[in-house]
Amino acid sequence: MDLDSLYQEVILDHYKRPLNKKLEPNPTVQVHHVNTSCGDEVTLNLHTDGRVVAKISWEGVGCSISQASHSVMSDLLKGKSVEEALGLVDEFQKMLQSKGIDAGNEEHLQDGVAFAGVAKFPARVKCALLGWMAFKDALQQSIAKKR
Amino acid sequence: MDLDSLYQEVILDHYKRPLNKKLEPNPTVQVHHVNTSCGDEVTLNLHTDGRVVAKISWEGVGCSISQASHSVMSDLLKGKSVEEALGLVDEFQKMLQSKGIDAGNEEHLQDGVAFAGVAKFPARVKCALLGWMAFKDALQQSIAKKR
Amino acid sequence: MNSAINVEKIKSEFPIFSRLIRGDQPLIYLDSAATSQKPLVVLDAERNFYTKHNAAAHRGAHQLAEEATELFEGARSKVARFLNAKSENEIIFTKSATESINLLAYSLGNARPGSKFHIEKGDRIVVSEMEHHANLIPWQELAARTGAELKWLGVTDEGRLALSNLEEIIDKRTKVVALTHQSNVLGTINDFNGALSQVKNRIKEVGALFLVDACQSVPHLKVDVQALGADFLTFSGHKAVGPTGVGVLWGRNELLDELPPFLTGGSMIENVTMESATYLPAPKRFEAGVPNMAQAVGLGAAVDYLEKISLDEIHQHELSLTKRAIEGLKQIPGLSIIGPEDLVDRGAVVSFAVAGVHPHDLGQALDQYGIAVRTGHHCAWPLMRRYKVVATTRASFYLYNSESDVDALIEGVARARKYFVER
Amino acid sequence: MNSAINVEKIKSEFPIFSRLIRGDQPLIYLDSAATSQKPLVVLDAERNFYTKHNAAAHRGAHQLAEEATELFEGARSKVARFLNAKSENEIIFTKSATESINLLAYSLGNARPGSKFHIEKGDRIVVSEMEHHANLIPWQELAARTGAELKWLGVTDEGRLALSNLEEIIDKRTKVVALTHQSNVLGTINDFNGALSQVKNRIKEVGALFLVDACQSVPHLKVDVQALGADFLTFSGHKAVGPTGVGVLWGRNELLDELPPFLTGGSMIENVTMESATYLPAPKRFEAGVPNMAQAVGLGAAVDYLEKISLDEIHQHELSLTKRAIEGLKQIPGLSIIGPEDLVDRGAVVSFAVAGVHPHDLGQALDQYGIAVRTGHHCAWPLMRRYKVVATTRASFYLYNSESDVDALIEGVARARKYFVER
Ligand SMILES: Cc1ncc(COP(=O)(O)O)c(C=O)c1O
Ligand SMILES: Cc1ncc(COP(=O)(O)O)c(C=O)c1O
Repeated sequence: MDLDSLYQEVILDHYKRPLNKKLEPNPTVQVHHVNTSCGDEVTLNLHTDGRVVAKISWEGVGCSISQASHSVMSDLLKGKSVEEALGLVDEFQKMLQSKGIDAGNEEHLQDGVAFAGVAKFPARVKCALLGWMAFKDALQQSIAKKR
Repeated sequence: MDLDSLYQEVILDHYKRPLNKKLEPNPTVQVHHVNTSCGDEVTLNLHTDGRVVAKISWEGVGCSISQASHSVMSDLLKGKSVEEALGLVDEFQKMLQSKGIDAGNEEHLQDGVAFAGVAKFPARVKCALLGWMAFKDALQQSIAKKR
Repeated sequence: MNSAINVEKIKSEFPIFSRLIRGDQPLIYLDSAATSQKPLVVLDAERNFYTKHNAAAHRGAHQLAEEATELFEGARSKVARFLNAKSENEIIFTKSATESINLLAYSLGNARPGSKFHIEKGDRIVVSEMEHHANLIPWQELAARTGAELKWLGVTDEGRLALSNLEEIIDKRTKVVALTHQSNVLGTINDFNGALSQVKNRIKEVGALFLVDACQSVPHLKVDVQALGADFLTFSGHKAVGPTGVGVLWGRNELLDELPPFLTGGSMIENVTMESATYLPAPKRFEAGVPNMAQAVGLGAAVDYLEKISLDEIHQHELSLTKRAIEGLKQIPGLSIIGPEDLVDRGAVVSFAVAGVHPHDLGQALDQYGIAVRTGHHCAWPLMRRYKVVATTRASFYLYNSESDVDALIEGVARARKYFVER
Repeated sequence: MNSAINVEKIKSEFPIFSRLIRGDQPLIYLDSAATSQKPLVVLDAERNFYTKHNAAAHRGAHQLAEEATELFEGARSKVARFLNAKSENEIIFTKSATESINLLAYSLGNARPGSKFHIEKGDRIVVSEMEHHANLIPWQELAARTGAELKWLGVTDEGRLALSNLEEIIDKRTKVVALTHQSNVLGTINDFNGALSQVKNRIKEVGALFLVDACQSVPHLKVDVQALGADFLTFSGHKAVGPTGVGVLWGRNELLDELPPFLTGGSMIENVTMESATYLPAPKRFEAGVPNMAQAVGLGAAVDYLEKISLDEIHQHELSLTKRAIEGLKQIPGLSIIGPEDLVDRGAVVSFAVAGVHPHDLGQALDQYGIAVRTGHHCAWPLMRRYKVVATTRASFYLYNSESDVDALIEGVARARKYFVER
């Protein structure tokens, strides 16, 4: 396997020009997640009314995989219903934990399928998931808050 | 190496008819030593005026090697001067720690040389030394007491 | 031999049986309760790790590190399956059962006031009189450190756990009960789902934590931690045809995740500043530092090997050897068995005394005949006192022992007795 | 190559170098600071133990047990000689340096009031900002358990131990000072008999115990514990061409014999009743249970191997590789070295950052080229914060690395940088 099949064009593009990388003020919930194995960090602001994901913005340091993944995630999940968003997170997570068997559904995950190759590198799976897990955490907190 | 060269006639004789195996009352010092690796124990009563070993008597449980060794020791060192006795303990100890190279000086150690074969069995060296070390300890305590 | 175990084939898989003892005698190894021998597959698994995949697990992004991680975590999955744990996160690799028990004792000692694990004056810790020092002294020390009281269940003259004062010993104040699954001296199996179910029920009733020392059972019979119903269980790799330097602590996940750590250092932290640290969930929380990777991998191969042969077959085979041994030994004048003479709830450890022959001498004589047994207090000194012996001679059987090994033992003991008593 | 090390010959003695990486590339292993590779002689020593002499050391009277004891104790003598310890009784086998440090920390914590080792509120424990988590967190925890205060020496911008406030940090209340001998991130060697002799003098002056974490030095240069003048020293076997699952704690005999035990269990007691136990002198006091015999024997073979090649030659060889690496890497645009750039008091660990390329990505690219380096915080998170990086890329060299390995690294980093920055 050569480098390009891991670092697809899409990933490097998002890495260099990340989307939503600037914390929007007054979030419904803010979370801070750390990848304990390498120290990479992400702070994520979620704006939601509890039914629809209004906005996802973030700040953080990390490798190209993690930065690109935050970017893709923040773009893909914006505007989705809470259920849809959680479904997509699960789909993305499944793809990444498939050890490379699941190539991902491009219709659902869009740019997210570029990360299918990451699944072959167990040490990098966490990088790709960091932001998605932060989002899931934020969403669950926001739901808990609403109750 | 066959069993007989370890369990020499002399050893088995002392084992079956141990000398001085009965604690004499009113000792100068009494010590109790334990072989921690097997649980064998000896109680030794030493009678001495600080210059000559008057009497050594003992009680204890243990294997044939240890019992025979107590017996030989109590007989050999009785009546010796403190210096002589300590010298003989050292000689005996050296022989046992020689891994079988030192056959022992029969003139000095007398029946004690029967234990030369034990030196080839590291796990049994402690059995043969137990009583001798107890004696040395008792003697040193008696000297300390006198001062 | 009416068992399905093919001893000749198995012996050939253990390289050590091709060596000779005290000159030209074949090795008759009857000391597996101290440590077992190792089949070639276990040695090869370790070697394969070192020669092809060696790197620090969990710590690198390169190919070797990935492979090392996979092999190490694969070993964890194998052990989890072997014990029927709910999840591989319930398996902690330690260096030995001794470390596992100390881990638990220290970890409980580290629990601050307010924690449900906290132990203090007024609390009670319970063990039994048949414990190995490894399952006694750590609890003495914990009691001394915390001010808790150490109590113990006694043993009957037949070598069974005494239950007469069960409710008095395991009382409401009891926080931990640590009991052996099989005595390494008596051979007694404590069947907490059978004859001793009231012990387990009592422990649940008072809400104490329940640790089972399975050093002598896990290598010899099928142990299913979910069916057993304890909270923690430990065994050592080296007694289970695995390498030295590896042990296991199994614990229920919900407990492990709340227990404070024991050894601290690398690879077990969530976050750390110069002032303080927070810790990862189990099993990482309890595996500080570069782990004993090759040994864990070797243990994985060992449990695979045992499973392939079948623990049930191994246990049946050992029972038939034990029966033969007890029957044969009892014919020897002056010989008495220390431990149950029947085969109910019994493992393949047979301790005995011969009138007029000290165990050391007996062991020495047997060694001259090529037979390796253990003599001494077997790290169970209080139990020796209970039976008023200084030491015993102990033969223990495993899957590679044959009926003829047992016969050689019986003949050897008889011969040694003649040598020391009749000469 | 102007060193006396014959890398080709050495590589051929390490089986792992015959495998290929990511397809068909030779293995360029630059991660020895995490764990070293193992020569065949070490694997053979372990195998020889298992296939010919395996039995529980110290515990049996039979021939195998005698031989196992002799091999195990022989390994202790080898390590004692290797470190120039006064006696083999000063060598304690642990499972790892992490355990060794925890052993000391817990043992001190077990010392009762009145003991000279007792630590309490008002006392101080001192470490440094360049410690590996293994030499930081155990002390944090000891401080938390005892109420003592944890203080630390900082590091300079160049990556040296900062001495400006030495007397203030190591004050009269200081009971223990635990410092690394070589940083696993910066490569800095703390020469306590040279540039840092005032640190040692200050420690003696205040009468504190002095532990040296020699994980990164003992495998790479001659360490003589008597010359060093510390009280305790530790290293891990797996970083010194030895097996996983074995570490060493060296301690001055008069201290070890007075320290309370840490792990308790079999083979370390003098006497034991159900109520309490008394303990044997060191080293047995600190080696409860059936020890990691095969691993100790493997470590014995490892130190023999290193001595035969010569630690001085190894250090010289590594220095010349380090020089080449630093010079080459510095040519790469945007690359900065984290740690001393000169070769004074420096080991063969080179950490660096490349502007615009995250260490993970760099490590990944190097892996694709067959080059194994480590990326991350290297279990020294506080040090990362100090230098305001999240992670670094770290290359570390050992006796089996060649100049061409170094050149491959430099070329690989340059190529990866192009890939991520210029694409
Ligand atoms: C400086 C230093 N100290 C301590 C350790 C801990 O060693 P281990 O993980 O082998 O216990 C390491 C290596 O990981 C190290 O580099
Ligand atoms: C019942 C029992 N518990 C605990 C142990 C301790 O095991 P290890 O010495 O492997 O830590 C042993 C064996 O020595 C044992 O037989």
